[in-house]
Amino acid sequence: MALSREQLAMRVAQELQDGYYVNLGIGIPTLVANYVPDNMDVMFQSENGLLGMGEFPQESQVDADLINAGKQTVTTVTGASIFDSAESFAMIRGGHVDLTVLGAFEVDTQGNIASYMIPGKLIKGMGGAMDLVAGADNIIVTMTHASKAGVSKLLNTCSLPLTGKGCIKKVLTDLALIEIKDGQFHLLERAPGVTVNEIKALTEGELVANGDIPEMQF
Amino acid sequence: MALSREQLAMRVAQELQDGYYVNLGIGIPTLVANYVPDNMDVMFQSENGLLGMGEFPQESQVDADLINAGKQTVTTVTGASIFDSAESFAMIRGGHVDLTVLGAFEVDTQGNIASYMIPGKLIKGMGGAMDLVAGADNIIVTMTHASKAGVSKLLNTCSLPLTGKGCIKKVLTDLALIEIKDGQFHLLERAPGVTVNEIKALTEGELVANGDIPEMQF
Amino acid sequence: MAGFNKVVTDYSEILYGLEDGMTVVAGGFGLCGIPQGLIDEIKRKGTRDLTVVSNNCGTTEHGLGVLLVNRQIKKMIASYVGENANFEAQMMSGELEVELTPQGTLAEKMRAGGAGIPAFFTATGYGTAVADGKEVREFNGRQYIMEESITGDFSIVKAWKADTFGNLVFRKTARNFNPLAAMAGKITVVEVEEIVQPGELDPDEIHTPGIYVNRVILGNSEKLIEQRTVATK
Amino acid sequence: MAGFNKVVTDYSEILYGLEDGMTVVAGGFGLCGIPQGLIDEIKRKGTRDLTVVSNNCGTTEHGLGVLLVNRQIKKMIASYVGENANFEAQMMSGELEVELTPQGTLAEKMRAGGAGIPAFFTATGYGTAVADGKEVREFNGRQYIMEESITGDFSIVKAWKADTFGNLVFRKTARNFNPLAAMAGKITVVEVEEIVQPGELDPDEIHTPGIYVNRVILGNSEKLIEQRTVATK
Repeated sequence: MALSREQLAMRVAQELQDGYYVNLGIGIPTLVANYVPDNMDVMFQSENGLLGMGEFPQESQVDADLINAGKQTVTTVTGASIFDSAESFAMIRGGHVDLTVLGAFEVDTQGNIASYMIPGKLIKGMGGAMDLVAGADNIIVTMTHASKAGVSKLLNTCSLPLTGKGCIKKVLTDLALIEIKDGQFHLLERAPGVTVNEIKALTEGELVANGDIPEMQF
Repeated sequence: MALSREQLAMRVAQELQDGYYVNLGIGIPTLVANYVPDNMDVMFQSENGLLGMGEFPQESQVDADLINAGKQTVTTVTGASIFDSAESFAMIRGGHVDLTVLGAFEVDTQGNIASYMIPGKLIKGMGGAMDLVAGADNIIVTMTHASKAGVSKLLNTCSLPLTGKGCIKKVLTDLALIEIKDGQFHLLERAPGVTVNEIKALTEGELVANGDIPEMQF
Repeated sequence: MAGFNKVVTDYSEILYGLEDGMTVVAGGFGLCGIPQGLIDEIKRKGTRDLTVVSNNCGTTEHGLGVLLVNRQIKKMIASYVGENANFEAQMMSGELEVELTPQGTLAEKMRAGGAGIPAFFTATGYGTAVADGKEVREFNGRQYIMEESITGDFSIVKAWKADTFGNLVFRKTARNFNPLAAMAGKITVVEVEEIVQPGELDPDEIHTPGIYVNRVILGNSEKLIEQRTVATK
Repeated sequence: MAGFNKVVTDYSEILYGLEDGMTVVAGGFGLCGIPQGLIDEIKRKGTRDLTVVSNNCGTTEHGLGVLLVNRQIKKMIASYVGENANFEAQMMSGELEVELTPQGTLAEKMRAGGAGIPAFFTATGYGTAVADGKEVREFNGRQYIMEESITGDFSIVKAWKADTFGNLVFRKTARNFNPLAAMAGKITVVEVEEIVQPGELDPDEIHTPGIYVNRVILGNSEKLIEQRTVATK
C-alpha cells in the first residue's frame, strides 16, 4: 500500500544521523521533524535565517519576529543561532547543511528536478528551492510516485521548468525509495505490500531492480 | 618652504567634512586624526575591522584584542562598531568610506599609484592598499614631491609596480596640492613660500598651473 | 556629535531624494521584518514606476503589496510572490514586469552590490530558466552561472534598535534581508522600534554598522503574522 | 545532546585529519586573534608541505612564523608578510612560494569559498601585478578582475567564547579573518578562551554559527601585542 504522509516522513527520518544539520522543505518534509529518533540530535535550518528551529510556539510564546521559511511562527531550540539571508544561503550553497529534504512535481533519470512552477498556473517563484538543490550534496526528494490518474512523475526527462539540473540522487515516493545513478532509476526499497512490477508500471524512466528489493521497515 | 609632516596632516584635515567616515593609512595619514576641526565629527575606519577608532590607550586600557591596521593598540570611540575583515572591505570596496588618505612612492599623470613594493627590496605585500585605492572615490595621496636627490615622484608613468590604475585624483606633497585630470597634473595650491617654477622643476609629468596659484592657508 | 546624528523625526522627510523610476531595495521576509512605515510613506508620496527588489511582495493589504495595489511598481525582483492576488493580475496583463530570482542569489546580489562586487558565479539556477542569457562557466568540474549584483538608489530597512549614529541591531528572524538591503542602497533609510544613544549598543554586537545608514526614524507599525501556527500538544 | 558536542579536551586530538600537503586557512591579523595553540600543535605534529592562507605570517617567534621557521610551509597566501626575517630568506631561496593577495580580496576569497561561490569580480588589483593571468571584464564602464575563491582542507580559528555546539563569539578586533576562516574550512577547529553551555550565547549575538565548526578546544595561549602604543598625553 502506498505510504501515508506520516510514513514518508518516518522513512526520511531513518536517513538522519546524530549531529546532522537539516533543511526541511514545506509540506511532507516538515513532518520529518516529528520522527527524529530519541537517541539522536539533529538541528533544523530554516533558510530565512535560523539554525536550531524548534516546535510551533505555545500561544504565549508567539512572536511575529520568529518565523520559519514557510512564514509560520516557530520557536528556537537551545543553542540556536540567527543570521541574515546571505549568511543563511552561504551555509546552504557552501554545502554546510548535511541533509536537505524537499518536495517535487517531477524528477528524471538525469537527476533533474522540477518543483516550482507549472506553466499556465500562477508563477509564485522558486524561493530558496533552487539554492537548496544546487547547494546540497545530500538531498532527499519526497513526492508521490504518480498522479491520481496514474501518470508517472519519475520521468525520462522532466516536462516542467527545472528547479535544478543533475542534482538529485535520492527520491522517496509513496511507493518506493529510489537512487538516481548513471541515467537510471535504481529501486532500493518498496513500500510495504507494493510489488516491483507495480512500481515499474508507474515509473516512466528506466527502472533498475536488481535482486530482491526489500520492503521498507518502520 | 616644504611642508612639515604636521603641516601635511593639517592640510589634509581641511578636506574633512562633518560626518565623514575616513580611512587613514600608516605614516603621515595617521597624523590627520590630530587635526580634525573642533566643530566637526569624523569617524575613522581601520580596515582590520573597526569603525570608530579612537586615540592610543592609556597604559591601563591597553588591550591585545583591540588594534588598528598598523597593529598598534588603540581605543574605540563612543558609537564604534566592530566586524570581520570581509565586512570591513565590503565598506571599503563598496565605496561607503567617504575619504581615504594614504601614502605613495610615486603617482603619475594617468592617476596610477605605486606604493607597496620596490623591486629588489623585501616584498612585504600590499596589505589593504590595493583595496583602498580601488574602492574609494575620494582619495588623497600624501607624499614627498621628490627624493632628497631631487628626483621627481610625480611622473609621466610610474616606474614601480602599481598599487592601482587610474584611481588617484588628488595628491598633496610637501610642495603642492595637485589634481590629476585629463592626463595632466593641475596645480591647485603651493606650499607657503614655494614658487610655481620650483614645483615645475621637481615635477616630471606635465604640470598645468593656470592663473594665480594660491598658497596653502593653515 | 551633530555630524553622525541620523535621526529624522518626521516621516515626510525620510524619503528625501526618492524619485519616480528609481530602484528601491527592501528588507523583510514575508511580512516579517518589513519596513511598513516606510512603505506607507512611499504610498503617501505617490512615487511611481519603481523597480522594487525584495524577497516577497507582501499581501494585498500589507507590506509592498500596498504599492502594487496603488500601481506604483513597474518591475519586481523577488524570489517568491505567491501571497498577492493583485500581483497575478498585473503580471498577466503585462503591466508589471517580474524577475524571479532564487532567494540565495537575491541575498548574495544585494550583499555584492553593497560590497563593490559587480558579479559572481553560483551553481544555483544552472540549467534552469534562471540561467537564460547568463554566462555558464566550469570551475573544478562543476557548472556555474554568472549573476550580476544589485544596488538600489534607495534602500528601506526595518531594524529593532538603532543608535543615533545609525548602528543597527535586528531581532530574531526579522533580520533576514535587512542587513543586505542596508548595504545595497546608495541612500539607506531605516525604521526602528527603539532609538538609543551611541554607546548603548556593544560594538561587538552591532549587526549593521552606521556607515551604511543615512537616516533613521522611529516607527510605530504593528507587527503582522502571516501564518500564526501554535503547538497542538 | 551528544550529537552537537564539539568540545575536544586534548590538543593531540584536535588536528585529526590534517595531513602533509594540505591547505590550512588561518584566522588572525598580525598577532591579534591568532590560534597560537593550534599553530603550536601543528608544529608539534610536524605536518609538512602545507599551503597556508592567512593575512600575515606571524613573527619569527610567534604565530604562523613558528611553522615557517620549522620549514613546514610550502606556500603562503597572504596580504602582508613584513614581520618575519625568516620569510625573506626562504622566499629568496625559492624554498617558499608566496602568493601576495590584497587584504580585501583575501577576505572575500575565504568567504566565497565558504559560501559556494567559486569566483567573483573585483576592481581591486586591476592593472597591477595581481591581475596577471586573470580575466578582466567591464561592468558599467569600469574594469574588474576575476578572483577565484579559497577553501581549506583545514581551518584554524581563534574565538573568544564558544558554546559546546561550536557557536562562536569573537572579541573586539580579534574577530578579523576568523569568521571567514571558519566558513572556508572543510574541517574547522577552534581555540577559545571560554567554553559555555548552549543557550548561554544569545542567538542574535552569535558571530559564527556552529554549523561551520567541527571541533572546539579550550586554549591557554598568552595574547601578544606587536605594537604596544600608548597615549602620550
